[in-house]
Amino acid sequence: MAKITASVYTSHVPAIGAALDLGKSHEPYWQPVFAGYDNSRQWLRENRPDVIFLVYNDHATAFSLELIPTFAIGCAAEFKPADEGWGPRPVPTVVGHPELAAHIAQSVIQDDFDLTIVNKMDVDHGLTVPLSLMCGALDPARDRWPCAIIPFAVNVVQYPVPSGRRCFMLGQAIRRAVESFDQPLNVQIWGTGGMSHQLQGARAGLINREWDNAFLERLIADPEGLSKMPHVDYVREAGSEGIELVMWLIARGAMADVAGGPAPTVRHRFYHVPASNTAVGHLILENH
Amino acid sequence: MAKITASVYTSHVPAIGAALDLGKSHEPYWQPVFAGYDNSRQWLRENRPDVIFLVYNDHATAFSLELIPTFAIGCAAEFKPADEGWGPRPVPTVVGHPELAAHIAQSVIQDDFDLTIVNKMDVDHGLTVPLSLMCGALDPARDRWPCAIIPFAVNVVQYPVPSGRRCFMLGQAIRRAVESFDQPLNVQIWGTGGMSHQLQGARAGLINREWDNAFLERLIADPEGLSKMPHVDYVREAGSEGIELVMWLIARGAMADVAGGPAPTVRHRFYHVPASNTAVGHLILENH
Amino acid sequence: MPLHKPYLDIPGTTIFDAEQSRKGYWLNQFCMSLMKAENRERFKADERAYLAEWPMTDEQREAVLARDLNRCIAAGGNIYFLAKIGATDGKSFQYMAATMTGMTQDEYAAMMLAGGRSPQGNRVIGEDGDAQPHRQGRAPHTPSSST
Amino acid sequence: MPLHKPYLDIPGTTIFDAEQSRKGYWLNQFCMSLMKAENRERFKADERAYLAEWPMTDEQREAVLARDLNRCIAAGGNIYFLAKIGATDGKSFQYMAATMTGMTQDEYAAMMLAGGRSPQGNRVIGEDGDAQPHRQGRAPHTPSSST
Ligand SMILES: [Fe+3]
Ligand SMILES: [Fe+3]
Repeated sequence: MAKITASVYTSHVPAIGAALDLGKSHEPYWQPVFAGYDNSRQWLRENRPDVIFLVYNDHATAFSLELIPTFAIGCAAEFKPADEGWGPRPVPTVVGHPELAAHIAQSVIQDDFDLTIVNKMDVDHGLTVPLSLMCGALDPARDRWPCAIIPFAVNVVQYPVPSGRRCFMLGQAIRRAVESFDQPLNVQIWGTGGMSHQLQGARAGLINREWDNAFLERLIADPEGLSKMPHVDYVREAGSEGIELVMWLIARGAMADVAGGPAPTVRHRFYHVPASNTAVGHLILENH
Repeated sequence: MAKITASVYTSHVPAIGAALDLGKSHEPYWQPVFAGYDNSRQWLRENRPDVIFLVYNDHATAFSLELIPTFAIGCAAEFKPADEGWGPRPVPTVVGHPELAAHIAQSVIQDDFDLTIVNKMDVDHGLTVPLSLMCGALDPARDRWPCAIIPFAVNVVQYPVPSGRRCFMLGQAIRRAVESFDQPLNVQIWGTGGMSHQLQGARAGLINREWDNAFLERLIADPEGLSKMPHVDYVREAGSEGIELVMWLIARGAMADVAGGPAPTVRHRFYHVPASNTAVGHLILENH
Repeated sequence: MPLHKPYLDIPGTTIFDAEQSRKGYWLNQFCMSLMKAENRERFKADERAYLAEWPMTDEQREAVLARDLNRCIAAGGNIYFLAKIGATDGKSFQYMAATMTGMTQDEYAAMMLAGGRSPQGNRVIGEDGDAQPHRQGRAPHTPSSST
Repeated sequence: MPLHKPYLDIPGTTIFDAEQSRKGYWLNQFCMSLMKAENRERFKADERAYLAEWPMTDEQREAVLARDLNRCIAAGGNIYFLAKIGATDGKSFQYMAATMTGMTQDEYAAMMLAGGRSPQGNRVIGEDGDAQPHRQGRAPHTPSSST
């Protein structure tokens, strides 16, 4: 039986990927960002899963306005890093887990989540930057990501995006799906995006350190309550792109305590401002 | 305020479209099929809506295995008849209603249905054959369909398809969405596909006249109970492609009686075997 | 995969579920490519060469070459995709359906005109309907010779 | 559209909802086309000619030519799509963000280093934060001259 052993939460700022790819991670501006993930890289080496179920959003890369899935699960054998306008990031190809992905798709659709199944998709910084933060710089040709990865893309670009509550319930359905898979896989679920940031208009550059830290607090201790927060609160308090944080609730909903198990252990917590236009938040929660 | 005034249910057998397009509708084989829609064409002329919300499934035409949305709503200004391998059907282009479609999308996503929004899509026989049956032969260049049409594509090709219950609940959400639109539009909702048929394997050609008629009966009088029927019953009793009938529950769920209003009037009912490999069923229900 | 598959006991029926879809991915995508006229031409000009361009299994390629739709389905094919092979061949859907049942097209068409195949005896494997596996080998109808 | 839009009272913020998306469809699809190198070249070679190929409004075309992202957003643009114009121009995202705020890139970067823009006074239209409409005309920072 497969099992979700831990969840990881992190921002996925594209500039972080660029800094790493251009060898700037030791510059004074970036050093504190990457330092916040030193323990996490060590932790991932020691707690290497078989599969990462990686929740992220596409940023007008794989999905244009021609077709916008609310939830899209990647069932392919591999996913190429996307060319977002400057050529693809120099990182390894993402190797999927078609069997577990198809199993989860089948299970959560039967649980009344109306997924879109995707068998061909390039993945943008939303997916690759969290991997880079947690794995460090890798050579696209020589190296590989440490395990298989199932991309799960959430629409947070065009409104209405799914509600926090919907995301939290989906996480619970994903946990049930994983636990009904009959291979003994160690699965992590990652929620990415956020924290507070606004990339548009006169309010661009908005950061809400207080709100972000309260969000981290509630995500740990009161995810059910947090899941009821309406979209407009995210936007008003954490900026128009702060809405990406609803994706963290998918990962949080998949943790054991939500289904009556023991509370997770907080293995790591980190917060930093700024990375380019964005507040960086990061959390690792372990199941027992 | 927009209002759903009626629902129409019909099979969408591709051979029916071919018969019409090749001028065979008066041949002895096809005459009884088209005769079953004579009253319906008259009814539609007398009850012309502003918009038809047309629930159908794509048959490996617009969606390959690269991407399979469970529910996809067409929000474009127009949709071209697809080339399904013999050239596009000679029928008028489908004119959409982007404003109402976007409104419905926004509303039902906020109601926890995880739609895929589609702004570019060709539509196959699943959508155009019901229109042809209800409108008769039209000239692709000179004529137009009688009103705007919002295509709503449901995955019934790759399992798991959405449950009958999910479809029935979605219909209810669509009704709420339509009724919150602030233009006085007359909207019909059509459910298409079925009835019993199996297109594959040693059991190809299966027809279950008794089951089909019981389905029509329950769709009229006990849709809530009918919506609880599991997939496997459709497949076992009505053939592997009989599963298309779950789409009828979306249209039925949008009728007034489901939300506590008066029972609909049965304006027309028709059943015929065979059209090519399929049992043809048809029903018109009117709200008051 | 421990997901419940209550449809496995239905005779002569393969449900195109996630597992079949993964198995048949390239077979079905090959079929999808036949929606384009230029691909149909290239396929017709040299079927083996065209099939070789797709990462299909040998079994899938052989099943396509033999136009054996039941084998194609067993190998992960879905009928809506496979129908595009028939369209390329200029065959009707009813012709294709007939080939899967061991009937000639005329026999199949006559069955449909007479009300279609009865579900009687064909609901569960082990009954004695005409679609049961044990009756496929010794069907009263001889298989169509035109493939 | 009577759907509740509780976000309309947030200053300096345009939510990309269904209505904006319909309005900005071709503007955003034009931006998407810049993901291909050959399209970027054609656009750079003759911006007006390239824009004329898209069924955009004149206002959308002018806003793109002026690189006025706030006008682009008002005309239905979404920042993730619009960012592809900046990428084509070889500009950083922080540069683009700055142009929408009436700050120079240096001023904007300094604000971010100092902890970012405060939500204080910027939550609801009518408060007195630096992102309020009534403070956009007379911002302490002069708008960047490089567009
Ligand atoms: Fe993001
Ligand atoms: Fe169909």
